[in-house]
Amino acid sequence: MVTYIIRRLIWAVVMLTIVSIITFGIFFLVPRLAGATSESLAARYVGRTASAEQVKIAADKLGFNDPLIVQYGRFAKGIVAGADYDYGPGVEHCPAPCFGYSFLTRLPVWPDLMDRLPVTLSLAIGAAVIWVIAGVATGVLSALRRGSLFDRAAMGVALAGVSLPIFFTGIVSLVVFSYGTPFRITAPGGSFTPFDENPAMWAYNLILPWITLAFLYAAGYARLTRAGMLETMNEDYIRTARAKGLSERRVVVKHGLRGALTPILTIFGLDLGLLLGGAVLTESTYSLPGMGKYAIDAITNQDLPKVMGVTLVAAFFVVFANLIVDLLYAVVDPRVRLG
Amino acid sequence: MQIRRLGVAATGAVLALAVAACGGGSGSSTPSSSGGAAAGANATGEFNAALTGVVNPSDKKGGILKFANGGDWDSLDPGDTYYGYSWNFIRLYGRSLLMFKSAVGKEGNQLAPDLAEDLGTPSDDAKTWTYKLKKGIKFEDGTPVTSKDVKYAVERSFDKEVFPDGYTYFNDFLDWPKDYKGAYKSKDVNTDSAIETPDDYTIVFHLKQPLSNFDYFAQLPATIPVPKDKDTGAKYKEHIISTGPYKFEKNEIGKGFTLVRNDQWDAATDPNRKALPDGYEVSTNVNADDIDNRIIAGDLDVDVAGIGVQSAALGRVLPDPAMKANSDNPTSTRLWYTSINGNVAPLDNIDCRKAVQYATDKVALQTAWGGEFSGGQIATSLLPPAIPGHEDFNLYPPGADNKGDLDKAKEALTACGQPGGFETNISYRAERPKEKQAAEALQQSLGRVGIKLTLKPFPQADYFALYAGKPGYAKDNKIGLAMNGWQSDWPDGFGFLQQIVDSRVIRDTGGSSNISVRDPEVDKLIDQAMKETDTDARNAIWTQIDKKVMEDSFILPNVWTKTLLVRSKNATNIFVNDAYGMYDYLGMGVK
Amino acid sequence: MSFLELKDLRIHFPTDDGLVKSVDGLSFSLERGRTLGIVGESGSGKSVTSLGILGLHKGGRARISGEIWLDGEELVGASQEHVRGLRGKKMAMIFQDPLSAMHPFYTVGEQIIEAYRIHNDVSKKVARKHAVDMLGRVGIPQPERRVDSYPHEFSGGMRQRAMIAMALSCDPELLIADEPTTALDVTVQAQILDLMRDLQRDFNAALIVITHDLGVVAELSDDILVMYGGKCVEYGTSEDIFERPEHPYTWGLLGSMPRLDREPTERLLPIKGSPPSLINVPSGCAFHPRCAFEERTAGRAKTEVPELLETEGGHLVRCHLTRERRRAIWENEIKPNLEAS
Amino acid sequence: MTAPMDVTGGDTQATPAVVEGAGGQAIQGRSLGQIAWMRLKRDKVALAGGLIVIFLILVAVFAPVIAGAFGQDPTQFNSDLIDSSTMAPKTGTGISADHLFGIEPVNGRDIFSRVVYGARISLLIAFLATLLSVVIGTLLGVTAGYFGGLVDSIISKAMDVFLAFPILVFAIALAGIVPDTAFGLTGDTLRVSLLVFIIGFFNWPYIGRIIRGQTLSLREREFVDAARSLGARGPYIIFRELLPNLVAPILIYSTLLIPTNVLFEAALSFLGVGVRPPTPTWGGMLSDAVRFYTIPHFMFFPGMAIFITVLAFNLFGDGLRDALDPKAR
Repeated sequence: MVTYIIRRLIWAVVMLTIVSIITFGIFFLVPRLAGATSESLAARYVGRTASAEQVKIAADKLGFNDPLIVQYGRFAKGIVAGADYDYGPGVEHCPAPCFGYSFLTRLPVWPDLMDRLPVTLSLAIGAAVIWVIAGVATGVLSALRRGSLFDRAAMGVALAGVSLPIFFTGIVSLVVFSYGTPFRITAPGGSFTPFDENPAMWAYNLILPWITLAFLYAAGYARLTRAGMLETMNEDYIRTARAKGLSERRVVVKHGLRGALTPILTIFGLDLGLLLGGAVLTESTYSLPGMGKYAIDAITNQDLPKVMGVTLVAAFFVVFANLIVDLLYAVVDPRVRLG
Repeated sequence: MQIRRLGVAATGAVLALAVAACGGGSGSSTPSSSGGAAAGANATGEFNAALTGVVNPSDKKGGILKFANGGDWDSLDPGDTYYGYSWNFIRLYGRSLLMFKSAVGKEGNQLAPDLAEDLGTPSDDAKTWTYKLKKGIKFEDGTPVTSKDVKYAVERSFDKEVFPDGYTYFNDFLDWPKDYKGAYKSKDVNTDSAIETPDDYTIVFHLKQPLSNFDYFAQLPATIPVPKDKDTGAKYKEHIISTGPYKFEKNEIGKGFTLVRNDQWDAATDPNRKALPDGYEVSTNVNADDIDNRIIAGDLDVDVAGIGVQSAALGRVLPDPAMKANSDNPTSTRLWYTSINGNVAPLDNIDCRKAVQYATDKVALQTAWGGEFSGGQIATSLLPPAIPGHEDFNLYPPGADNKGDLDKAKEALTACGQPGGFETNISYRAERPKEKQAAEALQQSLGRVGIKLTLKPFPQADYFALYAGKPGYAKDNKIGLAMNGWQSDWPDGFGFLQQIVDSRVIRDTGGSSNISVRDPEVDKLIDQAMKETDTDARNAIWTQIDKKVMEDSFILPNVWTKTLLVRSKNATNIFVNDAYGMYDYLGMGVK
Repeated sequence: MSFLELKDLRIHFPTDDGLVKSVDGLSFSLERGRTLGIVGESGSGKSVTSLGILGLHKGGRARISGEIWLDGEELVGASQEHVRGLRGKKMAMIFQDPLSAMHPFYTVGEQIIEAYRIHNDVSKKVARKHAVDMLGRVGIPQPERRVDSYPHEFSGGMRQRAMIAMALSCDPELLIADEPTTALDVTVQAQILDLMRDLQRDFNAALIVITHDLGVVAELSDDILVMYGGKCVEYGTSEDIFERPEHPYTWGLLGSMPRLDREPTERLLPIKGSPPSLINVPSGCAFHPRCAFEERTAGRAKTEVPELLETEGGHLVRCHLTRERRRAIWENEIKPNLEAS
Repeated sequence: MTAPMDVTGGDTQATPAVVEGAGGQAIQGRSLGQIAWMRLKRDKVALAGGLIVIFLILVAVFAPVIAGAFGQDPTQFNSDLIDSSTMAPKTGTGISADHLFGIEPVNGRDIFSRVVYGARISLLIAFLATLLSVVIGTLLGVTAGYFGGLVDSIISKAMDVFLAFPILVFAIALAGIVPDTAFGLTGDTLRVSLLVFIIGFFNWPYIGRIIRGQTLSLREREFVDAARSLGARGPYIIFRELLPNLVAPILIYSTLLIPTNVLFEAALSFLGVGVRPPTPTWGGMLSDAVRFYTIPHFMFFPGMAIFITVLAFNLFGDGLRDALDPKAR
């Protein structure tokens, strides 16, 4: 078990390294393919009015003329060991993990990211709680009453749910429940109150994105749970449980759900991992200042250090979530051996 | 809510009647004048009331004003900010040598001394400008403000690597030592050739060339003093040391900040600021549509960006007489225009450029920019009506209905040797939907005479530095037309025109706002205007420049911006200051 | 009245394609301590019958009619809740594939304990002790340790023993074993059959063994019921069926039965054709399309559903052939063939 | 040692599995396709989805004809129908016999023809991107599954890495920084190719994993052994023996990937990195409509277009899966 975890951790680090290399490579190469030179990249650092000479000096100082590998090495070193940054009046040490400094705000990326994290965390986890409860409950009920009116209605809604783009439902929800004064029940985002500051405001600001995001996922989970339950409830061991004289409730919950939920756990882990790296569409629809919005803003401004930072943090969550899921799986399903 | 608002409107109307007799003059009274705010007060329930008078005048202190920003400041650092609203707002926490009066309408265009005791004293043919500082002005930590702090502030703003957002007026015009690189990189360089501080309360600026209107430079936020020992360079914007009536309590870049009273601010040194509210709550990066809705609902006081309501709110406010009556529609000193790049064939031919002028459907453009209320007034030349030197002329009348004169356009095309039209690209900033709409409108209207445009969106942040504003890139990529906009840095011809028509500001490295006007004659005229000390003569030269640029057809003027502002339901002393073309943030109080 | 009596039991499933008559008028009775073997191909309705007795079709889509009497109680009309209380306690079932029939996420012990505690108000500790006892009793070595193993950690035979232990944990009076040995290899099959025989004797339960394999019932059963197309086609004592079978289908089953007393090289005699559709049951005798002797019924087999009639001493047969003709065919055509081949 | 006639070894399902081949007809002789088609024909909902899909494809193909029938061009301004103070259509929506779905605010473009033309971009990108994912995913999935060992572990790890990418962030970033002329392409062609590449390229591991799993199980089947024992080589076995048996899963997951890609394209267009204006896209229209939420018909039509398209593909895909692989439901 321990060796397995260590091996997985090493692989996680390797994977993050590969992701960072690819990301760095692409963001290094594509602008250059697009005709950017190291000077034009450096120009972003020195303001609109710099002379050609100043730009050239800056390009050298920032190392934009070095080979890709050297630049990547510097970037990687910053993450591991920190880096020094000349910000004007003096040289400042940017402690590890240093993702460099934004082209535009000239502020270090890492604290910025950590600032955005609580927003995405609140959004993702809040929504996850809703969608798991709603999705699984609906799926189970649908499976148990397969073919009933409830089942048809629920599955119809669920199919509609997975077919609706979130930026559409998001806007509609904003218009109906937030902009529209008669039904104004919530803030349209843009504002985020940390949980420890004011839990009520925290929830008030997030309720709409939660529900919209949860609707999308709940729909998918309801479909998955239903399919899983139908399959599980057809398993021989369910018949055995019934033959033992267990109450139907116990059969469903203890025997059926347990089996059906295991695969959903995997999907849940991956979904949550992806979301934690930034619910891009939800955050931009509701102007929530989370990681996803940060990513979009960084991309629009072609602020490479920010893009790198947010990509790596997002990848970290996916890799980490994968690891957790695999470990949990071994706990949940005794047939799974780690190794 | 409805009832309360009506009640307010009623009392407002009575007040307006009462003051009508003594007010009289067109915006002649200001809330800061001794007569009290009641003078010049207007009825609250009238469209455009705040353009000519103070709405809800009051001297009541206390309360918190709530501001929101759909985007974010370029920087809160006085040495690094170049947004109009930021200059309006910065007066709350920073005091520059001079300032625009916190006054209604045109009076707001007048300069008043702030740190300085009086306006500048020119000498040496307007090449040297001297200011005396008031005594008793302190930073928020109690340290007295001296002329050295002002000098340091200007010196640090020189470094555009650290402060890329700011302007370069001081860099360009002061007589800096050779190879000077700013306060950080040229630490021990003697800069007396540019700025002298003979004593703690005197500051002398030395210019390379005569400049008759240097006082406008002296109101720039870069003259807001910065204590050298508290300066953290690029990070100073996180911890700004205030000299104004308010200081930062909490500042989270990207989310917002709060201002509270600065107990070191002494009202006795400051006749311009009433400092009515107890503080300000400012949130940034807020959903812009929600800002409008909350202001309409009374949950929020000011959209700090001052660019007017979003399209959606426009559709709510204008058709509703009650809502419309609670809004103002100022014209700002901003021109939206399209640069016509003479470096890109076939636009190097003046007739081809003229064809663009004639073929343009100005009405469609106006709608694209937001219509007559939130888009603006159809522009026929560069200088906005509010700027001295503006003259009404129209060299390329686009038909009687302003929808384009296709015959003239075809004539011009024939003259240019492209009778069937030609193909070129039009760039715009991807984040600006109105620029996209305008580009689409141009694409549509020019298409009528065979001029085929391809839309090229570029990221806003690099628009001038890397794309449209970079001569090499623009030429190689055949960006013949570029959406552009300019707001006067201050209300005179220099402040409006210099940055966008002087060909000498164009650099190969990109970054200049002028991306199309290259005419040595225009450059000559600009030099002439800067030397001219007689205001009327100077303004006449600016008019001449305007005409010359239009004759060259390097710029296709679109609209002079108008914005639809909705007044806060809770604020007092609401009025539009022409210097900013938006509500004046210094005067406002809370009911 | 016998301990278990089925009277004209019908279990039908409505489907999109029509009504599936899985069990169509089945009757039989069984006493305590006796063993009944139910034999038939896939889809003959034997498993549906067993699940019907346990009441596991209740609440589903099945339409059930007829009567099931267990120890004087009618089960078809009884409430689901009541039948549930009997399941596991009064009647228990052993399933075919113990790997899929046991929950993979719970230990064998947990599953036995659960079954025991549902019907007995005892502490977990007592139940665990009982589970260990039961595992020991079905011949699982080191039951104290194995009780905490998961099903996948058992071998096939051990798993089936555990399954039996679970079924017997509440001392049931009726035990139904559905293909108890099909999933096991031959040597283990024999052990399990021995075990079941021993246990039945100890518990004095009524035992129903469901199988497609006549070899299994030969070992265990007192009586044998042959099902085809949801109906009983032949019923009799073990001796009746093996020595004096009268239904052509039974002959077919016997012909395809591998026997230890035959030479391994011998060819089996499969029944031609495939099991009948349960929706559009062939007209007349359901077996007639596959019956080699159909032409000897003078066409009756095609049109007339034969009745289940007694030939002698409780031996029932559903066939249009006359008794004499059946006997003659068996003696002259089938039996010699079986022995000779 | 079971009797030869007993093929399945038990008939214990509460739902009889023996109902196919009604009337006791032997089911042999029917291909998988025929059986699937028979099942699909019974699934009215899936058929409806399929019909809508066909309808949408026809709409996309004949967009110029359809829009032309109403005399509308998707980029034509109708400024005279716009109220120049509020930028809204003068009649509120502008819906009329000429403009079935009304007109856009600001410029008065015809929403109907823009929605119709939008189907082209949306479906074109979704189909091509799906094709790309399926080709890459199938090739790599089969290769990994068939060869196993080091090849499998490299490909599987590559899939892990791909799945760890924040794909949307990455897609936006890539779509945002590619210039307007690149790889010898320009204009819509470039943008469409780019989007196809981005969407297709990042989605292949999802298909790849499924195909790998299927291949792993197929590899153990007798017919592969048989082929191998006859001396068949890897490529032959892959193309002749494995791929034909993978047609069903490939078909199913392709059908289910298309709607995902429709949503993906819409999201990228919504975020402003899709095909350049004024070429109409549904996502782009929605993003324009956000600012005019007080004019709800503007967002309604493109929103519903996305919804109906995705829903139709999902319905059809679900039905197809049930038909081809009833156990997977």
